[in-house]
Order: sequence, then structure tokens, then C-alpha cells
Amino acid sequence: MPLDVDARVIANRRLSADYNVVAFEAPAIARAARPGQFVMIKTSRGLDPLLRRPFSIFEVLRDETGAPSGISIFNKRIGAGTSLLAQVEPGERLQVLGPLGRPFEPVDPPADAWMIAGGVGLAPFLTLAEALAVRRTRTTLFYGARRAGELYCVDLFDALGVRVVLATEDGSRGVPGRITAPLEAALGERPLGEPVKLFVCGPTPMMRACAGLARVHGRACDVSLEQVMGCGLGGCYSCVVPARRDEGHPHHTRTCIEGPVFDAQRIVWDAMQPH
Amino acid sequence: MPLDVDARVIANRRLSADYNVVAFEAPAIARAARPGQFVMIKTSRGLDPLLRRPFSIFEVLRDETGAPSGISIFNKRIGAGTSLLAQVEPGERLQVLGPLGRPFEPVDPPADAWMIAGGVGLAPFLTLAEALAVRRTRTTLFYGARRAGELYCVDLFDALGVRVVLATEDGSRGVPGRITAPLEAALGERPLGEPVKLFVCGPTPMMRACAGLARVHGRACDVSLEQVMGCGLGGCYSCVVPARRDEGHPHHTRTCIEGPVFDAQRIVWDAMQPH
Amino acid sequence: MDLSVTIGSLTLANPLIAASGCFGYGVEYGDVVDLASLGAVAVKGLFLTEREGHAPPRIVETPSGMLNAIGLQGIGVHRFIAQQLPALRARRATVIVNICGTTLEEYVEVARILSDADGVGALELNISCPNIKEGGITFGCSLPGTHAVVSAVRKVTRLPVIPKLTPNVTDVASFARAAEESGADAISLVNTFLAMAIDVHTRRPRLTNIVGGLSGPAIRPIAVRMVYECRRVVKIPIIGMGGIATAEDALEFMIAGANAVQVGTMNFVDPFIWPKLMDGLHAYMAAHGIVRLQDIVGTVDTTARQNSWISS
Amino acid sequence: MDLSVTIGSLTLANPLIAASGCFGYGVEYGDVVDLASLGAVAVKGLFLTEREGHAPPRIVETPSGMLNAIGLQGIGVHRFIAQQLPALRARRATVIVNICGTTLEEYVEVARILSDADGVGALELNISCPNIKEGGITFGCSLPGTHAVVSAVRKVTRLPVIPKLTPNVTDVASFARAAEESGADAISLVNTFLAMAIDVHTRRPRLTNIVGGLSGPAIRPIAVRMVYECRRVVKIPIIGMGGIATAEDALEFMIAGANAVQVGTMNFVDPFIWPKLMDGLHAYMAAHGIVRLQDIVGTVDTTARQNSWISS
Ligand SMILES: Cc1cc2nc3c(=O)[nH]c(=O)nc-3n(C[C@H](O)[C@H](O)[C@H](O)COP(=O)(O)OP(=O)(O)OC[C@H]3O[C@@H](n4cnc5c(N)ncnc54)[C@H](O)[C@@H]3O)c2cc1C
Ligand SMILES: Cc1cc2nc3c(=O)[nH]c(=O)nc-3n(C[C@H](O)[C@H](O)[C@H](O)COP(=O)(O)OP(=O)(O)OC[C@H]3O[C@@H](n4cnc5c(N)ncnc54)[C@H](O)[C@@H]3O)c2cc1C
Ligand SMILES: Cc1cc2nc3c(=O)[nH]c(=O)nc-3n(C[C@H](O)[C@H](O)[C@H](O)COP(=O)(O)O)c2cc1C
Ligand SMILES: Cc1cc2nc3c(=O)[nH]c(=O)nc-3n(C[C@H](O)[C@H](O)[C@H](O)COP(=O)(O)O)c2cc1C
Ligand code: FES
Ligand code: FES
Repeated sequence: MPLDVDARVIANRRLSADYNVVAFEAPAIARAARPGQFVMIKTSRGLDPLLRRPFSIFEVLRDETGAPSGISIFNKRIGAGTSLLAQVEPGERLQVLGPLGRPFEPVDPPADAWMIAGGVGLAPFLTLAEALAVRRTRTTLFYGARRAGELYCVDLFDALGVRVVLATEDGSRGVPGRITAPLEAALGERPLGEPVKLFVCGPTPMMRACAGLARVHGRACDVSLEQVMGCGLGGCYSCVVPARRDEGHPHHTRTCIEGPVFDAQRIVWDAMQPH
Repeated sequence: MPLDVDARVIANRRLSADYNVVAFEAPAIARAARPGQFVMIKTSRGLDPLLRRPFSIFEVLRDETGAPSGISIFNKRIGAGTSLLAQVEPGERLQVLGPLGRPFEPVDPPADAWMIAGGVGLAPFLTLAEALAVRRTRTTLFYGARRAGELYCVDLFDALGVRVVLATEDGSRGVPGRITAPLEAALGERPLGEPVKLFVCGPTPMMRACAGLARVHGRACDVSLEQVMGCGLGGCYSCVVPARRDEGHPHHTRTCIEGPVFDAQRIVWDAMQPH
Repeated sequence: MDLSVTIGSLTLANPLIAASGCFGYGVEYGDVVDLASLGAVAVKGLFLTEREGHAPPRIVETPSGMLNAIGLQGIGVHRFIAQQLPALRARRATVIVNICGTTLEEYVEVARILSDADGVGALELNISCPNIKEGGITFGCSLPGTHAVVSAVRKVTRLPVIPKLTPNVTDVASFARAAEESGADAISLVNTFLAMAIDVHTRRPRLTNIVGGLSGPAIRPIAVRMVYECRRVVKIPIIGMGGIATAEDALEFMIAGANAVQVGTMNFVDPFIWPKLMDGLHAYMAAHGIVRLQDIVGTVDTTARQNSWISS
Repeated sequence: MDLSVTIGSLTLANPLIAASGCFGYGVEYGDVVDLASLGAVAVKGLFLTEREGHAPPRIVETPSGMLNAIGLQGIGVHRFIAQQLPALRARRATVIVNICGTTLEEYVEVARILSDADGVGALELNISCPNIKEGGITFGCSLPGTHAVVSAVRKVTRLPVIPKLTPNVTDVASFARAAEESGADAISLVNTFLAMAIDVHTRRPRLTNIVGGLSGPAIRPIAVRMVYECRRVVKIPIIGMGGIATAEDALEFMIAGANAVQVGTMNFVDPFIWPKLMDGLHAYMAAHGIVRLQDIVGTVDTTARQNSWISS
């Protein structure tokens, strides 16, 4: 059951002109959160911007005793709502509704977990990495961005023992080019007897490419989709994607309640709107 | 010429559940401000609340060298905009447009200045009191509210050498009853040869009563009117009051550019909308 | 305190109704809202058969509002009765079914099927959806069309019939009168305003469907005016809606002339809005000494506020 | 870069016009805005004689919008010509005069008087003010009324004649067509939406005039849709407006079909908006390699975005 919290902003860590991490005091949401779930945040106190904006839960924050005390989000400025979130000051309060949506299903050893993140698609993976670390699942993060300056928070993954593979389109850090290249290489090298599950979040073309690689290589693959969401609770039918139910005919399926995490093979990628 | 400043909030001093003083960094406005002028403040970054809200300039703030560095407003929470201003945190930025409107015309000795304030009507008098102190004009503040807890910032007037007469409707501080009673008594006691000018700001019935007393006693009287204002610059014709021009026929006159300060005898009080 | 309201044979415990298309089939909100505490739940518009609706993007936010062009995606009346209605009954929800048709016959058929089902409280006739080409609004934008649908459905059901009017007309009151004369038990208004948003960089409409319907607080003052106009010409109950965000907004519609209200877009913004609205209604009644909330319906005082002092 | 736009015999340097009633007589903004930098200034609606307008309160804020019922307070056409027009000319403003009438004869008379004055660039016919009982909107809400006013004014002036249309009709495009057929040089749209707000504690309308006109960003998506609809049926220039707050909003109207735009309510919120809008237009033209801004007018691409993959 989701909760709505009038959450106090604890910190706003500016990572760059476009990215920041906002931490909220929200113990109840923090306790209930599972990896890959999201919250809907009201970015203003007035009626404009009107609708809440969906954000993956980036971190579960803990107090001195280790008890969950809040959450943070990894915010990329693209429009009015994310710009307001870029500017918040500690002490302000915003409505945070969550946790929402179908979480990732982590895997246990001997399976490995490979997380593939493009840009702001990094957001759902820190909580997943924590859950995988608890299970002692060997985890790799494939993380791509346009340039070195747009790769953030890699140290947080290092600290969890995650192996990190980076790629930048301009070659300024890690493998030059798209992150799907090192992923494809790794898939090719891995013996079929060694199980691995892919977890993907990023731009639609990237997720589509990963879904294709997973299919070709016969690997399980979860994708976390980012559709425009009006309500986050199944009320408005705005967030639909073309998805098959049980191998059957595809339907417009609500991302907010049947996702955001889907088995990649359920999605009719040809019919997905590019973002 | 008014200026529009993306002004940083320096402080938000909460006086009570309903009243607070917000200080803004705005040197250019501070330098140009004259007593009784106002600013139009955008209380949100989005489009709701949409219109700016008018506020008297309460204080002109100064830096260590004594140079004007900002202004403050004395905010009473009544609706959406004033509630947002009650909640601002230092570091936030709001658009502040000003200074606007016709200022008070202070008087010089030997004339005395009597300022009559009802509730939030205190707002324009601190800058006036400063201007009068500079001229060494003997100044009295008649200040009424419902109860002692709603009388604010009296010490700031004390510090300027202003004689203060207080009244509360519940008798919890100062003269019991309305502030017009001590004013009327004072007017009755003052010899006609000793000039005095009245400056009034408060609820419409109070201003009307003061205007009547001023007329009966033959004293000059400025009132500062608070009409609903859409633009503050004469563009919308929302802020009109019925006012005579040169003793002639009354017209709907724009408070924002011909006021907010009017000679009380110009106003057709019978036709004023009660607030 | 009495907050009840009667619409034909149906009595609602209070005037707060979840608006059609803004509350799924109600069951989605079972965890968040006590469905039995609502006056009623108006479920998403249903055709005879399943529909996939329009391709996304289906919504776009606008200042204090949103456009939608969902295209009436829905599971069809049969699956609704089989799968959702029992769950709604189990939660003791009062159910208003919003029905759609591409033809007169489809409206009649859907109405007939629902009349035989257990647990349907009333039928809201969606003759005002701006997002589908066939049917619907072509009835709702003409007086004869409105008359035809309402009287045809009237004949096949004993359930209260509530045509939902479009605001996209010059004189909404004439449609209210046509609905009343055709035997409607009540009217709902407003549906959304036909509107459009364009991405200036791609020069394409922001909605795949090109145009969509504007809802939310942005439209409230227009909707209140329309309720006020309709109240002056019809006697049947009016269900008012359009941007209600607070109890005061709901009361504003009631004072303008609505007997009940629906809340759509703001339920997206705050799914926990319902108890807040209810508390607000109670507080208002207490503050103003009102024992029967229906007593405020249509009581807006429009007597002149002052003598004109000035030639105008 | 060419931002100019031609309306009948009048050429504006750029498409940004201050909306009538939202900019006083222009002279009030002389300190804040370089009037010569605007495409034009549309001054407050003028009758033949002075009017005091409605008693306050005259405006009330609503979500992302505002209602007004100013009641066309104004100094009358003679005082305007004597007192304000010279000041506007001195500041090299291009002046569009918004004219009103309670009768057909008054429109004609006002138009005739202004045609003889020096410094008037065009006449905008306000047949759409929702706030006055007599005249005005009674013409604007009927096709024959629109035809009558426009053709009568057309006969007495060589100035460009620009009827301003009301959005409070079912089919605004038919009014656009009627205006074009009657000899209009251009059309302006939209005027405000008839609307209402009620104080629930006093149960009185918030405006003394009971109803008022809704303007501001709230209405923008409806206004854009109306411009789009009109563009498809008329060839004459369209001046679009309704809630423009940014250069992108202005461009949205142009891409929908407007040749020029007016900005009203947002000038209240930010009187320094004009250079920001201008800079935004330049930046857009530079970014998209557009040399003549008129080339984007009506270019919204409404071709289907994808093949339908799913039965609907
Ligand atoms: C489940 C989920 C989780 C998300 N997690 C994060 C996150 O952790 N961090 C983060 O920065 N962003 C995340 N997003 C995306 C984020 O919600 C959008 O960037 C945000 O809603 C845009 O709001 P805005 O007001 O800034 O932009 P707007 O002004 O609303 O829109 C600007 C542009 O972005 C497009 N857009 C709007 N909503 C979305 C969306 N949901 N996804 C993609 N494009 C959109 C619009 O169509 C428009 O073109 C997530 C989205 C979903 C659905
Ligand atoms: C020249 C001038 C100077 C002012 N100085 C101050 C000041 O120093 N401190 C201060 O706290 N307030 C001041 N006010 C009043 C202040 O502007 C209003 O309280 C404010 O606009 C209300 O905004 P809101 O969003 O909180 O309320 P809204 O939600 O906009 O309105 C709430 C209620 O207040 C009424 N109202 C709206 N505007 C005004 C207004 N201008 N005056 C009176 N009632 C109004 C509305 O009609 C409504 O009934 C001043 C007003 C003017 C015109
Ligand atoms: C996403 C969405 C879907 C809607 N679907 C329907 C529908 O299926 N049937 C209907 O009659 N109205 C539908 N409406 C209109 C609403 O029921 C309501 O009339 C309108 O949104 C105005 O109310 P609001 O401003 O409170 O949302 C829909 C509105 C929205 C926003
Ligand atoms: C306070 C106010 C006064 C107005 N007065 C007039 C007027 O005199 N004549 C007219 O044609 N339109 C008048 N309008 C309508 C505007 O010119 C414009 O059509 C409308 O406000 C929509 O544009 P906006 O949303 O940019 O304000 C007025 C609008 C406002 C808000
Ligand atoms: S966001 Fe509303 S149904 Fe998914
Ligand atoms: S506030 Fe707009 S004219 Fe005075």
C-alpha cells in the first residue's frame, strides 16, 4: 500500500548543471521500498506544474541505527518539474507518494546479475545493487553516457563490490561508443551454463537493443520502462505500452501497475514510441 | 522606473502562525524605494498562483556600510500566495518588481505626523517613520489590533523615537477597543494652530472612520489603500477606487499608479467596497 | 449531518463521486481509498467490446490542467460485468457505469446489458468524449442527437440515466433542457474541452491523436459557470465537475447548482484526496450550521452588491 | 532574420502584440517597455464615450488564469485621440485600436472617427467581450451579427479591420469564415471564456458582475486548438492569443496557424516579458535555420505518427 508523505528535503546534492540528488525524510516509504520501485513527487505546492512526476528510488537512506529514514532520487533536469527539483533547498517540503510499481526480481548465486544503465537510467540500480549484495550475487554494472562528465556516482557502486564497465560515446572515459558493445562482447564470452540475468534501464532504443541481445543469447532480461505517467496507480491509462500477456495478443498495458519493470520479451518493441 | 529582481530570500522571520517578515536581497529596489511604495512579488515559480501579490516595503535593509542592500515585507497569511510566502526558506529566489506607486508625502516640523495602523496596515509605516525621523518630525504611531498577540514590531518604532499608542479590541494591551478612539481623543485635544498630518493604513472601515475624523478636525490625511491588483502598473484596471479628481465628479481611479496613497478626501467612501 | 443526494432511484451517501476515466475501474484504488466511503464510483467509459484506445503519448500536462486522448481504452461491458463488478460489489462501492457507443444501437445494447447486471447503480451516458471520431460527441454536440440517445436508453432501463454533457457548445443550457425533456434523471457536466498542444521543435502535436480534452483546475471557472447556467433551466439533479481540488471547490459547484460532484484529474495528483474532501464538507457544514448539504444547492446570491454610484 | 508580418495595409516589424485591455493605453508601460520594439500595441477597448466600467472586485485569480469583469472602463474615442494617441506616436508605437459598441451604429461611428485620426494602424473589433450586456458579444455569438458589424465597419474605413472572435461558441471556424467573407483583413482570437467563481462562505460571486472572462495560461490549449481550426478554413491572417507566457507558446500558436500573437495576462505577471519573447523567437529561428518567421505559420505536422499496431 503506497503512502503519501509531506517529506522534508534533507539535502540537495548538485552533481552538475543537469543532475542532482535530492534526499527526503520519509521513513515509512524507505521501509517499504523494494529495488526498482518508484515514487510520484509533487514538484510544487501550487497547481502548476500540476501532475506529480515519477522517479525511481535511488537510495534508501538510513539513520545511525541503520533503520531506513528516507530516500533519495537521482534527478535529471529536462522540463519544468525536474527544474524545480534541481532548485529545492533543504527545509522545503514536497509530497512524495510511494513506493509504487512492480520491483525488479533479483537473482541469487550462482546466477550473475548484469545491470545495464544508460544516462539517467542509472537511477533504479543502486537499490538493486544493494539487494544483490545482500544475496552475494556477483553483479556487474554496464553504464554508458555521452561523455565522462555525465557518468555519476560510480563510487557508490564500487563500494558495494559491483564490477563496473563504463562506456562514453565520445570516448572520454571507459569503452568508446555505446554501452551495448561491451555488453554484447560479455554475452558472447559467457558460457551458456553460467546463468546471468540482465536488468536494463535507459533510452528506449538502448533497452530495445538489450532486449534483442538477451533474446539472441537466451538470457532473462528485465527492463524498467519510463512512460509519461499521470497517476502512477492505474487510474488514467496514460502510461501504456504494447505488451503481450502470456505469449498472447499484445495489449496496451499500464506501466505504472504492471511495470515499470517488465520481462523484456513481453514488449512489442516495434510499436513502442521512441522517447 | 520599476525593476524586476530575481531576489534571493535572506531570511524568513516567523512572528506568529499568521505573520512573518521576509527579507530579500534587492539593492536596486532598496535604493529607489520611497516610504509607502510597494512591490509586486511572484510567490511561486510556476503558473499557480499566477499573478504577483502587492506588498508594502516594510524595511529598507542596509549592509555594513549603510548602503541599501535589500528590502523586507511584513506578510500576513490570508490565501495561497501569502501562505507560500509564510513558508519560504532562505536561499530560494522570488521575482520582486518595484518600487511601485505614489509614496507618502512626509511632513516637516513644526507639523507632527500621526500614523494610524490597523493590523497588517502597519506595513508601510516603518519606512515612513524613518523618513520622518530624518526630518526630525515628531511622530506618533496609533496601532490597533484584535489582541496583544497581534501587535508586532513595536520595538522597531520605539527605536526610531516614535511615540506609540496601542489599542486592542479585547483590551489585552493598550487602550481597550478600536484605535480610532485614542485618535479621536488626541485630535480633540490638539490646538488647531499646531499642524498635524494623518497617515492611515488598515481595514477600509477604519480608514473611512479616520478620513471622517480628519475632515471634522480639519487635518490633512493620507490613506494607503489595498485593492486587489492584477498588474501594479496601470495595465489592467482591476484596482480602481471611486476617487474625485480636483474636487470634480468621481471616477474609477487606478490605485496602483494614482495610489496606493491618496488624499483621504478624494475617496468616495460610500462607494468603496468593504474588504 | 445529512450529506446524501438522490438521483432518480439511487441515493448516494454523499455527493463525492470519482469521475469516469480518472479512477480506472475503481478496483485499482482499493488499497488507497475506501470505495464504500465515496458517494459513488464512475468507472471508465465502456463500449460493447474491448478497445485498445489511442497510441501514446496520451496525456500532456498544461498549465493547471492536462490534455488526454486515451481513446476510451476499455475492457468492454461483458468483461467488466464478469471481472470488475463483483470486486466493486465486494467493496460495497456504489457504481455508476459510464457508457459509450459508436451508434445509437450500441448505447442501447450496452445499457440493456448493464441493466440486467447486479450492482450497477446508474448509467452515465458519455455523449461528450472529444477524443473519438465515431459516435459519442456527434450525439452530444447536437440537440436532436442528444434527444435521440437519451430517449432510446431511457426506454430500455430502469436505472437512473445521466447524460454527460460536453462544454464545447455555445449554449450548454439548451442541451441540459434537451436531456431533461428526453427523460434523463440527472445530467453530468462538464466533460473535457477540446484542446491541443504542439511541440514547437518537432512541429508535431504533443498527442498522437492531435487533439485531446482539457481537464483539471484550469477549466474550473468555466465549468462552474456552465453548472450555474444549467441550474436555471432544469429541475433534475446536476452532477458538476471540472477541476475540483478542494472541498471549497466542490462546494462552489454545489452553490452554483450541482447536487453532486465528480473529481477526476485531482485524484491523479492526490489519490488521498477523498477523506480530505469529506472532512472539508463536514467542517463547512459545521461552521455554517448546515444540517442538510442539499440545502446549499443553487443558492448562489446574485443580487446586486451595491448601488451603482457612478454612471456606467 | 525577417520577423515581419503583414495585415492588410499594415506591416508589423514582428508578430508580438500587446493584447487589448492588458496594456492600458500603452503609455502606462512607456517606462518599462520600448513600445516601438513591439509589433503593435492593442489599446484598451474604446466606446464612443467615456465609461466607468463595473464596480470592483473586477478580477479574481483562478488556477493558472484569472477572471476579469472590468466592464470596458475607458476614456472614449475622443479623449483617446486627443490625449493618448499623440503620446503613442511620440514613442513610435504601432497602434491597433480595439473598438466596442452597444449598437451597430456605434461601431461604425467609432471606426469612422478613428480612421480620420493620425497614428492608428488598424481597428480590432471587439465583438466578443463577455462582460457587458448590451452589444458586443451579441454580435460575436451569431453569424449574421458578425457579418453585419464587420461589413458595416468595412465600408467606412480603409484601415485593416480585425474582428476579435469569442471562443464561447460550438464552431469558431464558422465565425472565422463569416468574418473573412464580410471583408475582414484578419481575425483575432481568442477573447476570454465566460466563467464564474463563487465565494463559498458568503455564497456570492467573487466578481461584482457575477460572471467574467477567463484568460491566462489555463486557456492556452483550447485557444491553440481554435487557431488550428480557423487556419484550415480562412486565408486571411490570424492573430492568436490566450495564455502566451513564453516564446515557445507564441511559436505554438504560429505553428498552429497564427500569423501574429497577442500577450495579455502574462504581461501583468511579467511586464518585462517582451524582450524575453523577442530573444526566444530569435533563438528559435537561429536553432532551426528559419529566416522568415512567417514560414512556420500553420505548419503543424498532423500526419499519423505510427502505423496502428493494435486493433482499436
Ligand atoms: C517509473 C519512472 C521512473 C523514473 N525515474 C526517474 C529518475 O529516477 N530520475 C529522473 O531524472 N527521471 C526519472 N523518470 C523520468 C521523469 O519522470 C521525467 O523526466 C519527468 O517526469 C519530466 O518532468 P518535467 O516536468 O521536468 O518535464 P516535462 O516538462 O513534463 O516534460 C519534458 C519532456 O520530457 C518528456 N517526458 C515527460 N515525462 C516523461 C517520462 N516519464 N519519461 C520520459 N520522458 C518524459 C515530455 O514528453 C517532454 O517532452 C522516471 C520516469 C518513470 C516513468
Ligand atoms: C498596495 C498594497 C500593499 C499591500 N501590502 C501588504 C503588506 O505589506 N503585507 C501584507 O500581508 N499584505 C499586503 N497587501 C495585501 C496583500 O497583497 C494580499 O493579502 C495578498 O495579495 C493576498 O494574496 P493571497 O494569495 O494570500 O490571497 P488570495 O487567495 O489571493 O485572496 C484571499 C482573500 O484576500 C482577498 N484579497 C486579495 N488581494 C487582496 C488585496 N490586495 N488586499 C486585500 N484583500 C485582498 C481576496 O479577495 C480573497 O478574499 C497589500 C495590498 C496592496 C494593494
Ligand atoms: C485521463 C482521463 C480520462 C477520461 N475518461 C473519461 C471517460 O472514459 N468517460 C467520460 O465520460 N469522461 C472521461 N473523462 C472526463 C472526466 O470524467 C471529467 O469529466 C473531466 O476530466 C473533468 O473533470 P476533472 O477536471 O475533475 O478531471 C476523462 C478525463 C481524463 C483526465
Ligand atoms: C483585464 C483584462 C481586460 C481585457 N480587456 C479587453 C478589451 O478591452 N478588449 C478586448 O478585445 N479584449 C480584452 N481582454 C481580452 C484580452 O485582450 C485577450 O483576448 C485575453 O485576455 C486572452 O489573452 P491572454 O490569455 O494572453 O490574456 C481583456 C483581458 C483582460 C485579462
Ligand atoms: S500512470 Fe495512470 S494508469 Fe499508469
Ligand atoms: S493593478 Fe492593474 S491597473 Fe492597477
